[in-house]
Amino acid sequence: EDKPYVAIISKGFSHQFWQAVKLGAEKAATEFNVDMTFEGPDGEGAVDRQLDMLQAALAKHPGALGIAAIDSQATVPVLQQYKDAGIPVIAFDSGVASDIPISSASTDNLASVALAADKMAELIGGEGEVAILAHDQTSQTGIERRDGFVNQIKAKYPKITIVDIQYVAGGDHALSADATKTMLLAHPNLKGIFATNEGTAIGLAIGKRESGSKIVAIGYDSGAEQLAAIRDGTLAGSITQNPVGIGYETVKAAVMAIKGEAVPAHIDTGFYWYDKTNIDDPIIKPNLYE
Amino acid sequence: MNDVGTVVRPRSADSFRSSALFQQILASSGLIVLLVGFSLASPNFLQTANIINILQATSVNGVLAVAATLVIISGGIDLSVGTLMTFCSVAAGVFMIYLGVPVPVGIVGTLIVGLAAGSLSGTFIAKLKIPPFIATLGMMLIYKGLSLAICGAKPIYFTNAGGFNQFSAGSLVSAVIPGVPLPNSVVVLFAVAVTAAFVLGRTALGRYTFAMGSNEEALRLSGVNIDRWKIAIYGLAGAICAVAGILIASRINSAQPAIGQGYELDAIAAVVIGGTSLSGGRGTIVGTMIGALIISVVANGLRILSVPQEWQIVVTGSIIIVAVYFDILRRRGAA
Amino acid sequence: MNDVGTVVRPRSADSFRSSALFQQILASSGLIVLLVGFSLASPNFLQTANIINILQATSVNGVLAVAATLVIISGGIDLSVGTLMTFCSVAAGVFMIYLGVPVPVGIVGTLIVGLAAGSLSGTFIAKLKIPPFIATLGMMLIYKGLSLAICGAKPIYFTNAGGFNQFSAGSLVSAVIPGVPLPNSVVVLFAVAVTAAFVLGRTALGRYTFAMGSNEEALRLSGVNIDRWKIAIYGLAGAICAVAGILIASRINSAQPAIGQGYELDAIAAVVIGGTSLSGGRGTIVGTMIGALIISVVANGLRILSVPQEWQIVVTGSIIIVAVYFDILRRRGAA
Amino acid sequence: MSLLVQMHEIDKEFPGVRALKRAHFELEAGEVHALMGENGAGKSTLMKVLAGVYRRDGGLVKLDGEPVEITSPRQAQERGIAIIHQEMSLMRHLTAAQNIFIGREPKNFGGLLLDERALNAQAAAIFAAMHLSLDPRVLIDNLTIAKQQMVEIAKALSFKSRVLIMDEPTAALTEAEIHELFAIIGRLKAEGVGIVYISHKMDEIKRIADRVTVMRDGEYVGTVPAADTPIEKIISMMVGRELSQEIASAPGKNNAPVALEVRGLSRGKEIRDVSFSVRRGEILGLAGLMGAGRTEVARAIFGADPRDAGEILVDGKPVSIHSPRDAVQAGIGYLSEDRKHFGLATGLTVRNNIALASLERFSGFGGVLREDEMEKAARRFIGQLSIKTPSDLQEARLLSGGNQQKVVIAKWLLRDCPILIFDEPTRGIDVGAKAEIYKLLNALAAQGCAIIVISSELPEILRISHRIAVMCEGRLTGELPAGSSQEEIMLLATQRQSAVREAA
Ligand SMILES: Nc1ncnc2c1ncn2[C@@H]1O[C@H](COP(=O)(O)OP(=O)(O)OP(=O)(O)O)[C@@H](O)[C@H]1O
Ligand SMILES: Nc1ncnc2c1ncn2[C@@H]1O[C@H](COP(=O)(O)OP(=O)(O)OP(=O)(O)O)[C@@H](O)[C@H]1O
Ligand SMILES: [Mg+2]
Ligand SMILES: [Mg+2]
Repeated sequence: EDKPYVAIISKGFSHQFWQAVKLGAEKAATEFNVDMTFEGPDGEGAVDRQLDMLQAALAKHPGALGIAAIDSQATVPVLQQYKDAGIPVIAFDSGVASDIPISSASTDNLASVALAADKMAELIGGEGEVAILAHDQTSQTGIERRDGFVNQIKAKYPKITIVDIQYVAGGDHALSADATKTMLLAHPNLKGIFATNEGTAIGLAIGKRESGSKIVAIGYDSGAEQLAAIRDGTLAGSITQNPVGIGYETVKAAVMAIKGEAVPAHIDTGFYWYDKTNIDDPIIKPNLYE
Repeated sequence: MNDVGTVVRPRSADSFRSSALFQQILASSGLIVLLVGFSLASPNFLQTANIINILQATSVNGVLAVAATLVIISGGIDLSVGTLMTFCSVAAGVFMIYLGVPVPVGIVGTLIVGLAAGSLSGTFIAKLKIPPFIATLGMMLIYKGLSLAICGAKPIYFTNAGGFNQFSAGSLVSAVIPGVPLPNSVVVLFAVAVTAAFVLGRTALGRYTFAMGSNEEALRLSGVNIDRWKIAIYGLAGAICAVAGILIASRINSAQPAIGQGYELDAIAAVVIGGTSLSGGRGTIVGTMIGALIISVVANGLRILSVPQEWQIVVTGSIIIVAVYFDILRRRGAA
Repeated sequence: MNDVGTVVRPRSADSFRSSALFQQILASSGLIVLLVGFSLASPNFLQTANIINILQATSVNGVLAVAATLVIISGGIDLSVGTLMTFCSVAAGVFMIYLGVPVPVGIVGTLIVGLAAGSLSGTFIAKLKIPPFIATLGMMLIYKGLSLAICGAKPIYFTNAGGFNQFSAGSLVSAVIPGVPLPNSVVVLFAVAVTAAFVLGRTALGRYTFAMGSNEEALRLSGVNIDRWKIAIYGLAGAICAVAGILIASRINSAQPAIGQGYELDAIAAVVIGGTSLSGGRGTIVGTMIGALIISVVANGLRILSVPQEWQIVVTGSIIIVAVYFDILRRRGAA
Repeated sequence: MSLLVQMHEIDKEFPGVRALKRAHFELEAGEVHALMGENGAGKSTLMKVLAGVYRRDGGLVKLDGEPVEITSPRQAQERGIAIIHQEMSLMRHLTAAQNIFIGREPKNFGGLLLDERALNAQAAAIFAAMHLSLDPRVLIDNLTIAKQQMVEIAKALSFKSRVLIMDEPTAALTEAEIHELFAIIGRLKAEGVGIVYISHKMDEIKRIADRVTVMRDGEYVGTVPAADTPIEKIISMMVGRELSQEIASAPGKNNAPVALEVRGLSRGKEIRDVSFSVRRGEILGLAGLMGAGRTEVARAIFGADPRDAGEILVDGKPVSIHSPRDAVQAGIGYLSEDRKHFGLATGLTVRNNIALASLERFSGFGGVLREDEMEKAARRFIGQLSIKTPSDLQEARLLSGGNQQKVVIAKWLLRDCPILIFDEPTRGIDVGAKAEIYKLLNALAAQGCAIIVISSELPEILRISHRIAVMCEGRLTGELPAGSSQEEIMLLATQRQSAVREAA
């Protein structure tokens, strides 16, 4: 049977964030009855591997493409081939440095972490030392989540100093826990730590637990373990984008494009601060994944 | 001739030491230098809490390194230790959560899975004569894919497996000696290392491991059933990886299908820094332990000093080279 | 004695073949099986466009595998090929963008950087007697860290380096033979492979590479200056990694400091699938090329068939094992 | 005659061993100077010092009366010193020709490329001069040790050097080849080349040596003219005592039950329908030229190589042997002719090597080994075979060639199989130890062991065998009783004479 075929190529594969996006994409795929494949280079940052995937997908003549470009420029030439082949391209999670994508479903990473910075400031009383546990030093997501936080603190909270930024490749849970405990010892006056993705957030929670520290811990994304840590107060709260929503909207937009319907140029999938108090709130809940 | 014999016996005795006991002291000298250096560089380094962090951070890699040591001494190599660890933690999840078996049973089951998996690699290598590098490279990917497939690329949480997370994070030691919150994972590492050292040093399996690494054909022509012992070695290594899988799963209280790849390099690095030769036939567990410690001390120390990430990587690389060079110099001195 | 001579001649003759020409046909049989299989499985597989995709996807790994082949035949191993490639692409960026030198000069500069870097590893191994595994593991990390440090963890874009991206993506071939848009990167791979095969087969460097891998001590006793040649081998390998760095940089039109790690495994896998023994002394470039093709054909084919990614990993692992087993069986048959 | 080489008071110490103690040696142009001594006396070490392989700790080396420092093999070559190493030092994956000219390859295109054609031509020329028919393009891997030994010799000759050191060049050779080698040595002598000749074969010394220098425990004992010094004198200089009168081999037991019987053993060209049997307490000598297929037969019986056809019976009962394991279980032990590759785990200690085939015996509950018993056993054999090693914990690779061989023998003695196959058991072993081993073989036979001895040294075969089986080109060409003559054996060994070219 020749159902329309939508190829989704993300920045990563096995990390929970991308698995959540995949979840949403699958949901939409079944809902609109299309074939859908979801892949991404294992270990973010492998630009050339992503190009190989794009070209392989092109050989399958998809009806539409959803792409989360690892490097917004490097992908342009291949995307041009899609355009020439008349295949509509939808960007998600982060943009592409060209006008080829007819639509982009993403959230404003910078704004979302600015919110995290505000919450951090509020919870530590507007002054003192804080640190960042980042999951990636080079990927756009990683950079934006770090810089958004740093800039907001610098801009609005002169009494708060960021004393340390540690990276844990891909946010490996155990390694993040080790890094957390090390930072706590290296900076005895530390008042808070912000972790930039699910893996680092869970590591942050474990490290805090294991070292019996009382600092303010703020995470990002969700996942069952992080939700548990927020419920039991180990994490003060987290920012969630709506990865499931991103995946869903991307496929939806792709289907509309295939059908030739008009597609909104930008779909903002939004972000939220959630903590003990609002974790079960009907507005928040759909934005969280287990 | 006698005179030569008598003249020489004492000397040879220490030439023997230099090949085993000595090596350890030598390797450890590198470790000591690092410890002293970091202690001077930062007051926060040499605290009980931090030392315990280092030990805990060593436990998983240490256990994997023990597994790698066995295989490497036998003249092989195992690239699958990392993802096999992951595969075993997923297996633990399947047992304890999906099937809901009690924790002890689940642990035994996991060990059996590791044993079986290792034996499978061993069979490929012994029976089908596939080079260890290839066999274990293939298995590395297979375990990785299977781990993702089995749990639908989502972690399995042990929230309902009563007290499983205590297995690693809890501290029986502090119960015995108050004030020493040494996590169980460290105790487990110690137990694994001691057992492995015993097997290597005192049992036939250990002796065959060394002989195999030294001259496999000669061993075969001595009427020894190479295949059986080789499979046993890889099987044992697999079981040890299962221990690592249990440790990490219980520490992060979940089976994370995505982790594991890359761990094999740390493990092998620990082995070689510890003075075990990749060409097989020589090596010690103590050396491996020191190697593993060197790796985590460097990681911890550089973080304590808040060295920028990229420079942490550079320094780690340099230290691996320097540590081994150190070892070589001292050994040459001893010889 | 005549008779023995004659007894041996035929044997040796084809045992010679089986070590070179044969091996290639054998290894390729696996490749052919895969090609046929995928072509039957999906109409999308066997299109010019897709074949060209496969070749292009092979080019970088292929070039790295050639570098790895040289080192492995000499009895060593090089884990740093991946990050050295990255380091060289960053170097290219520094030359062409930061310093704004013209493209050709920048390329030469990059090659020199690769040569120097490789020679450095070679020096550690030859002069300081550091085991290749350790020396190159350390360098792997050092290159990685330096790449990040040099370009502040941000990619360097070649947008202002006129026509640099044509270097890889463009197609001189199509200019000559219209309708065959074979990207230059593939031509470069071919050129590198031919050169390397030539060096191995026809020059003293090549001869000593095999001799070293076969019996280094014997070569030393023959009065050959091992160190100098070893450094040359690693240096050449480094220069070849620089070519890979230029290819990938020009393909993605940027120097990405984060990539590279993990590439070494693919490269080494290609070498071993190609029938080169990790114990040194034996191996062919053609075999390596076939190995590299097998790897990218599998990757591409499984994507074309829309196999779920976790199963892609499993199948890749299995195929690596099976391909090598195939090779072993056939060679046993030939012997 | 002018003095080529003078070595004075040479000292050399290895960890745990003083290999050389103020050793002396001198060599004149155009002489063949035999260097004799027990295993581990320091012969190889002394020559390695001269050849720039080892650096001496003390002493003085003069070339043409001039003091020289030879610090690398390359320098030795440049000064016209070539050496044939005792331990095969060839590159398995290279061809014979490539090995011979390694480091000195003929080049073309302005020294840019290797000239393979010239390489093979020159190698072929050397082979021809040696009356050796061998394809220069054969991979060393595919050659028997004998052939490899000839390649080593060819390599040494190719240097056209003034000093040629031969460290047990004939250890793996057969009469025909030895004859050829001596012819070559004769020619070199005439050209004024000085030749150092190390060997444990006494008869050879008489045949070619002009002078004999004897070493013991790394020390210089003395130098005597070869012609008018009785062998006994030389031997006593070597061992430092009169050697006990050799016991004649015990009479064979023709009535004892058959322990091992082989029926119609065949594989390809190497083994063609070989059948024979050995009785308990009998020593069967297996004679033949190199390449006769004796090793192949032995390996096939032992299950080390596959076989196309053939039945093996132990004590009259057929046994299925598919691996060495099966063979050992069935009570068959095999001592390989190639100790380096098939005998020793060189990285392991002497003790572990001796125990290697018998670990089950020493392992108790949970496979835990009883080291004390292993040590006892090891020490027993170190004494019995007078293996020269600082301790049973010395790594096997650090032992001298002959002592390594003894360790392998000890391994099989410890395993005490009722049926033992010894392939070249005395290769590279000194007279004293040889006598020990002969005694041992007799003792074993007396205890009722069935023994097969493969040897290329006819005197040895004749001396120890109760019965002699002769092979040629994979066939068993005949059996002879003890006390037959060398001529009778050679006749059987060279049936289809036409194939063998007599050396010039
Ligand atoms: N590299 C080494 N390291 C330690 N000891 C060594 C080394 N080489 C030789 N020896 C020791 O030096 C002594 C002399 O060895 P050498 O090989 O010269 O004896 P040899 O006279 O050649 O004996 P053989 O006739 O058995 O070859 C022996 O005791 C041997 O164990
Ligand atoms: N590794 C090998 N590769 C190729 N041919 C071999 C090999 N080993 C033996 N042969 C050949 O097989 C035949 C038997 O060789 P083998 O060594 O068994 O003879 P042998 O009677 O044992 O002689 P010796 O034991 O004196 O060397 C000969 O033709 C020999 O050339
Ligand atoms: Mg010797
Ligand atoms: Mg033989």
